[in-house]
Order: sequence, then C-alpha cells, then structure tokens
Amino acid sequence: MMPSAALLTDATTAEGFLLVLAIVLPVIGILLLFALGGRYIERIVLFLIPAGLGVAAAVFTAVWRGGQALVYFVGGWEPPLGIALRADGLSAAMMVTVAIVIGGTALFARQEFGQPRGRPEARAPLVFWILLLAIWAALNIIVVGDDLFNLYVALELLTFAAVPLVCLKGYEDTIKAALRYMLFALFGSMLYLFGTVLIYGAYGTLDIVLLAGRVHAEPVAWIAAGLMTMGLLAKTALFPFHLWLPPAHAGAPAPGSAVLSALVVKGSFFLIVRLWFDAMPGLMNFAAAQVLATLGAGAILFGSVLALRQQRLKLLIAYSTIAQIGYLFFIFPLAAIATAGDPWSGFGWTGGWMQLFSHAFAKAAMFMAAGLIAETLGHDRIAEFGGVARALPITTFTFGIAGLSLMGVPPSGGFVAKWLLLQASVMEGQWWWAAVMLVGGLLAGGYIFMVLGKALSSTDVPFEARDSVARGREFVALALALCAVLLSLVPLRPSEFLQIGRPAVPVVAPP
Amino acid sequence: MTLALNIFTVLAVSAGTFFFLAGTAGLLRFPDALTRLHALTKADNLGLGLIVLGLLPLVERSFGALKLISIWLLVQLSGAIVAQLIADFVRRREPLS
Amino acid sequence: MTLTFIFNVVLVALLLTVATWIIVARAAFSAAVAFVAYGLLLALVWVELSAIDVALTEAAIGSGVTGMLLLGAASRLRETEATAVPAGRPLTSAVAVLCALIAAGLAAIVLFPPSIVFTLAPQAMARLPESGLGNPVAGVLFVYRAFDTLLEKVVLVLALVSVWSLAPDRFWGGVPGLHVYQQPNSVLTLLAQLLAPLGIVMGIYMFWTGANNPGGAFQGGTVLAAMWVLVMIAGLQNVPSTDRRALRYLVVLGPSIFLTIGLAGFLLANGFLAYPPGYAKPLIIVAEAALTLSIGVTLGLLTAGPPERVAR
Amino acid sequence: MMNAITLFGLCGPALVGLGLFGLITNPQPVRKILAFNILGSGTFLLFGVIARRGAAAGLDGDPVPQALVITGIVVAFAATAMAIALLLRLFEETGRASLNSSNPNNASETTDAS
Repeated sequence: MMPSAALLTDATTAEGFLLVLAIVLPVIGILLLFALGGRYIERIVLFLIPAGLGVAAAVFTAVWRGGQALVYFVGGWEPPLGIALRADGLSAAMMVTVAIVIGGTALFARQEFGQPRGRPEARAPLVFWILLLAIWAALNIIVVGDDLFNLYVALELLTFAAVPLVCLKGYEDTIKAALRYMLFALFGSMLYLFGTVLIYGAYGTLDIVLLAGRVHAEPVAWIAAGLMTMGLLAKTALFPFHLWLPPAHAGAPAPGSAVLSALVVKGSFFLIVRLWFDAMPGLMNFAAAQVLATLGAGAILFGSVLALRQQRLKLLIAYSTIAQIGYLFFIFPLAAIATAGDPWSGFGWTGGWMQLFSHAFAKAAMFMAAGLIAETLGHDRIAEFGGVARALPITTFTFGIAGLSLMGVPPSGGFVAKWLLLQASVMEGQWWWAAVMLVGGLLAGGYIFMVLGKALSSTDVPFEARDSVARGREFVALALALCAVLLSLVPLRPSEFLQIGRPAVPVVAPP
Repeated sequence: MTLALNIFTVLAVSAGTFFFLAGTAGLLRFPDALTRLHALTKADNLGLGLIVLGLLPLVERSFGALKLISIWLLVQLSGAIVAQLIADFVRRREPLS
Repeated sequence: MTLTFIFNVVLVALLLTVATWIIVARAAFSAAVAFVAYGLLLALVWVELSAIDVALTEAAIGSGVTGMLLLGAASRLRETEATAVPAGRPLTSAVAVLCALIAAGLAAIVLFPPSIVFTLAPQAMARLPESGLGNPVAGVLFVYRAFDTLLEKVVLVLALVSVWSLAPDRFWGGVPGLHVYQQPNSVLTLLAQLLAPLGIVMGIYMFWTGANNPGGAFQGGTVLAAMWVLVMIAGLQNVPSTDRRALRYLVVLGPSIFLTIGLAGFLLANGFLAYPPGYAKPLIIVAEAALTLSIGVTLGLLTAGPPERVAR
Repeated sequence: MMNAITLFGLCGPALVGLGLFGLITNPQPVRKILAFNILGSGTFLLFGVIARRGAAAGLDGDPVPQALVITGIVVAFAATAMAIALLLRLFEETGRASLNSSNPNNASETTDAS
C-alpha cells in the first residue's frame, strides 16, 4: 500500500513519525488512566510528561536542523484522500510552548490532584489528569493538523476537555459557567463545521496545503471563511464573544485556569491563522484584516478597563486574558498585508507569535500565583491583600515579572512582542494599532500595580506559616514566569525559525 | 399473473394506507388518551400488516420477504407493549377515569 | 413531476414543519418528542440521498439515543419552564432576519453550484480493493481516514469522563442515576426479554455486514447500547457501578485495540494506521468488533448519566 | 431545474437558519441544545447533498463526505450528552435550569483553598 505519485511537493519526511508520537502519547495516557484508575496516576503521568516534552523537543530540533516542515501522511494515504500532519517552524514552536506549560502545570498540580493513598479512587484527581492529557493531545493535533475536518474533531476534543475542567470543583457558579461555555462552544463548532462543508463542496479537498492552491476570492470562499472565523472567534472569546470566559477561567481550579487561559483559547486562534494565512491565503484583504484587528482593539480596551474594575484576583486575570487575546489579532493587518516581501519575514508575523508564547507562559504563571495566594488567604479579594508580599515573596515576585509581559515592559517576551508589533504598525502605516497598544500597556500597568500595590502594603493581621510543600509550587510558577522573561533574549527582528516551512507568497489567480 | 399480483399490491397497500389515515384521524380527534391509543394501535397493526402483505410479491429474494415480515412482527411487539405501558401510566395517574 | 419527486416534496415539507415546531413549540417536552420524529424523517432523506450508512447512523444515534437523552432531560426539567424569560421582540426579529439572510446566502450556494464538481469517489473506489472491503464508506472510515475515526473514539471516552465528572464527590464510582421502571414483571420486562436477544443479534449483524454493505461499528454499537439500556430500565440487570474494572476495560477496549493496530503499522506496514498488505480486512474486522462492543457500553453509560448513588 | 437533490440541498440551509435562530433566541438551555441538533442536521444534510452530487465511479455518492457525516453525528451526540449532563447537574444544584446570571463579582467564593 505505497502511496502513489505524490500530488504535493511534500511527502512523509524521515522524522514525520514524531508528529504521530506527539499525538498518540497523551491518548495512550487517557486510555490507561481511565482503565487503570486513580492508583496509577503518579506512574502514568510521571512517564508521559517527560516523554511528551522529549517528543516536542525532538520535533523542534528536527525542524530546526532540517530547515523544512515535517510531514506525515497517516496510513501512507496522501491528501486529498488521506489525512496529512505537517509541522512547520510555527507548529514546532507552539508544540514546545504547549509541552512546557503542560509540564509546568503537571508539576504544580501534583499535590492538589494526587490520588490520596490507601483511599478509594477520588473524582477530581482522575478527571483532572485525563482532561489535562486530552487538552495536550488536542492541541498537538491542532498545531500539526493539515485537514480541516480532522482539525474539527481535534477542536471538539479540546472543548470536551476544557469544559469539565471549568466545573471540576462542582460549585453552582462553575457549573453555570461551564454550561455557558459549552453552549458558546457548540455554536462555534457547528459554524466551523459548516464552513468546512462549504469548502469541500467548492474545492473537493479539506487539506490545507491543497486548498491554498485552489481557493479563489469568490462568494462561497468568503461565506465559508466568515462562518468558520465566527465560530472560532466564539471559542477564542474574542470581544464581543468574550462573555463566557471570565466566569469559566476564574471558576476552574488554579492549574486548570492556567491551562485554559494560557493554551486552550490559543488553539482556536491558531486555527483562525491557519485558515486565513495557509488554507485561503488569497482571501485576506485590507478590510477583513481591519475588522479582525478592530475586534482585537475592542478586546484590549474593554478587557483592560474591566480588569481594572475587578475586586477578585482570578477574575482580574481572566479579564486580562480577554485583553491579551486582542493583541493576537493585530497579526492580521500587520502580517497579512506586508508591504514588502512575504508576510512571514515581516515584524508583524514574529510579533504576533511572540505575544502568544509570552502570554502563554506569563498567564499560566499568573494564575498559579493567584491560586497560591488564594490558598494562603482563603480568598482572592484584592482589597484584603495587605501583607501578601511578606508572606509569599516568591509568588508576589512571580506575579510581578509575569505582569511585565502583559504590560510589554522589558525584560519580557511581552516587550519583544509588543515592540515588534509596534514596529510593524509603524512600517505598515497603520499607526492606530500602535495607539491602542500603548493605551493597552498603560491599562495593564494599572491593573498589575493595583494588585502589587495591595500585596506590598502592610497589614495588622499576621499570616500563619505555610506548608513547606507550597514552596515547590511557588518555584514552578516562578519558572514559567521566567520562561516569559527568557523570551526577551529573542532578537528584536523577524524570527527565521517561524518562517520555516511557510508556504511561498500566495499567488492566486482570480477566477 | 404479474398483473394480478400488481393489482393485489396496489389494493393491499392502499388499504394499509387507509388504516394509517384512520388511525391518525383517531389520534387527533378522540377525546382521551386511552381511546387515542386504541385508534393508534389498531391502525398500526392492520395498516402495517396490509402494507407488508402487499409488498411481499414485489420482493425478489426470500430473505427480503423474511426481513419485511420480521419488521411487521417487531412493530407489533413493540407497539403492543408500548401501548400497554402508556395505558398503565395513564391509569395510575388518573385512577378515576 | 414523478411520483418520487412528489414524495420528496412532501417529505421535505414535513421535515421543515417538524423542525419549526421543535424550535417554536411552547413545551420542551413536545419539542423533544418531535425531535425523535424529525430524526426518523431525516433518516428517510438520507435514504433518498443514497447514503444508507448515514441513514442508519441518523436513525440510531441522531434520532434514537440523542432523542432519548433529550426526552429524559425535558421531562426532568418540565417544572422549570415557566420561569424562562423569552428574549425581547425586537431582538428576536433582528435575529430572525439575520438567520433568514444566512439561510438565503447558503441557499444561493446550493442553487449555483461550482461548475466543476469535485468528488473523491473515483479515488476512493480505485484504492478500495487493497483493503479488501466492499463498502466505500467503511473504506473511508477505517482506511483512508482511520485517524479521524480513532480520534472520534477518544472523543467518546472523553465525553464519558466529562459526564461522570459531574457527579458529586461522594458518588464517584457509584451507580448512574438511570430511572429504572418501578414495576417488576411488567410488560416492559417481557419486551426486554423478547427484544434484547433479537437486538443483540441485529447489532452484531450490522457490524459484521458493515465491511461490505451499509452498517458498521457505530450503528451496531448503538443498537447494542439501546438493548443494554432497555434491559437495565426493565430491571432485568442492575445498573453497574462506575468503578467496576470490567466496565472501564470494556469502554477502552475498542480504542486500545484500534490504536494498537495503528501503532503496529509502524513496524509491519507503511506506518501509523496502515495495514500490512493482505491483512487489512481481518485487522479492520477485529478493530470493528472491539469498537462495536466499546461503543455499545460507552453510549449506554452516556445515556445512563453521571453516578447518582453510592455503590452497594 | 429543480430536482430532488436540489430540494434537499435547499432544506439544509433552511434547517441551519432555523437552528441558528433557536440557538440564539431561546432562553432555555435544553431548547438551545435541541436547536444545536437542528443546526447540525442541516449542516450534515448539505454535506449529504454535496456527496450526492459527487456521484461517480459507479457510486451513488462521494463516500468521503458520507463518512465525515457519520463521524460528525457521533461527535454531535457526544456534545449533546455532555451539555445535557451539565444542564441536569445545574438543575439539581439550583432547582433552576437557566443561565440568567448574576454579576460574577457577587458570585459566591469560587476560589477558596482548593
């Protein structure tokens, strides 16, 4: 059953099997955990997390060394009949980010979600680890998937793992938040699927690489792209589809919030980019890019202002996520319509992705810090944070340096991202986005300092001594925040790695 | 012979359809649950039976005929039992009527 | 205007009427009842579209199991309906206009199809003999796009975990809250006794014939699930507690075997989810057999809902 | 020209419109879930029409979309099962089954020591 003469320039590459491994490892974990139960959590997870990290690193290295995308045709069947997996530089970088955040979350959650010894299987631990692995599997498919329907299944897998995470604690409010999230997600996934159907009807394939050569700017392509984008925006919680996010992300247990905010919403964003830049490159025009970025700008302003008005830390961080998602959408006007050369070598492309990576690390660290603070205080009301800095110096420091990324202040990945995006908006002559970013940075500074100011103030009531165990978890959060800081070592110019395996400049003849 | 069989098919299926129509009318017009149920089950059994009977001459293989008959039997079985269950439920909820 | 066309017009008119009723009906319970009828009408449409495999799936899963879930939910939520506040009239009208516009745009796409009709039917048929299967839909599901099918099985397992995760902590590992019919030795018991053996044979037949004819693991598994639920409701078998090892093994059996065969492809064939030449059909049958069983158990458990009482 | 396939093809968009309308305007979650299923079936129906139009190579339809619809139906079922389980749990906790929510800031403590 050898594949017949490949239609593509791509064919399965030597290291392509790594992509299968990256997806299959967490899936094996899910099946084993479900079958064997709570007693085996430690052993299974302890094996899978390093293995998954290793695979992600191997994919990264292979793309780096080879300078080209890894490709795998599942079952040896080439598209359009079969399903392809494809990892370019961007996918590899995403995969590593996902693996590090998942790994960090696993370390952080080990204590909270350990199966109590000698007791019957507990609900929350088993469910948490299965959901965490499912999120990992789904995100790995999303970053390497090359088939729109296969990506639909992955998107559903991601949703089905994310929703129960929201209501893992089982409180009334969290169940309500989860149900609202679910209803938004159902709406989103059906719109996405509908677009997929239209695309198959019009172009006879769902393979992203093949589609790039077939899609024309015509009504059916516009309707399909519009519906799919709307569906994915609902899942990404871009303003004005953000209603579900704050209660959902704030209601989950801290490690869950970290993964939801840092990674899960990025999955659907990644697909929007795949859709417009890879599958339908000829479709993006100035107006469409401006619409998407305007929603992004709305998210930045609206999310930041609402974050400033929150009285509870986890909700504040959740609103900050809404704002930070907004920046991602500047990639459309700032990279899609590059004035010179191809989009991938511009400042906007690298800037957009740096924003995603740095926000992933910073936000995961921040939610963990918030979790530790809430655990120590028994609440997360910002007004009563006096003395937190003295009791939890490392965590307060973590919150601070993660905040640097959100504000876009050096040294942080967020600074690199926002600097590149500013640069791009100046170069593209779209200064209005620069203005929004500056205001957004100031507002972020406002809500970060609001929290830090309270935490650094003194209090009359002394704190009880904490468990020594929490120290390890403080360091996990700190390590993730430091990852966001380390990203500032990335040179302030378009990254070459993120250009690996990108398609040639789209040339689509009008129909 | 074929003509006779065809006429038989048309007659039987028409009669079956009529019973279904009558049953539906009964379902809509009859006053309470039990009489409606009565109309419905009668129509189901007879109507479907006649239709299956009428279709039998058209079936090419005997296995197909077996399938048709088993469909009728299965509907008979489930229809009868579901009607019982509904009636039972109605009786328990409205013991007076 | 042929007779078939008139039949189709009536079918579509009925379908749209029932669909409208489902959306606008006052009571959720009647909407759910209508939904079951809607699914059966839809299955007829699929038959008319020459997609028998889909018709079977729609009847079994779309109408049957989904309908059962919706009916159960609607009847439990009946008393809450009065409190629901409907959306304001201006908003409703605006949304109605918007939805009509979307539908009209999509209808235009249907009325003016692309000049080139793309189809993968020739390619799918040309390579089908390599697998030894006779049903091209099974070929797509288990050969060309086996990866989708594998992932979808993981989605089902995950859905079950999600549903179970909604149990209160004290009931974890306990017994699902399936409503068992209160009266033993009723006619329902008789139905379960008569129908279940037949249904099990039917489910196995549907999976077995699926390699060459319409049918397959999903449809067969759904019939098995329906029979199992019937037997449990009739009280012939106890609802099992969710911490039973055997139950968990059954749920993951199908996906695990499918995944193992897929991984074996790395060593024995052309890579992940490829089959060694000549062994494709037997391997697919083995995978499908295990999947049928797992789908049956998983769908049954999904219908039964989260654990609601402590295991005895 | 109007043939049966086009007729079914037009039925798909109509169902999508109906489903979207119900999903957005109906306040009861259980009705939203029903509407989601109508929306889904309209989507699948359109895919079925595309499959039927792709009849070739001795087949009455393109098997690829047909297989995708089967997968889609199963995934939609899983989604329905999850949504209903959430809804029933919400009902058990609150005795209500609606999402008319309060300000999240006033919500009870959801971030206590966990």
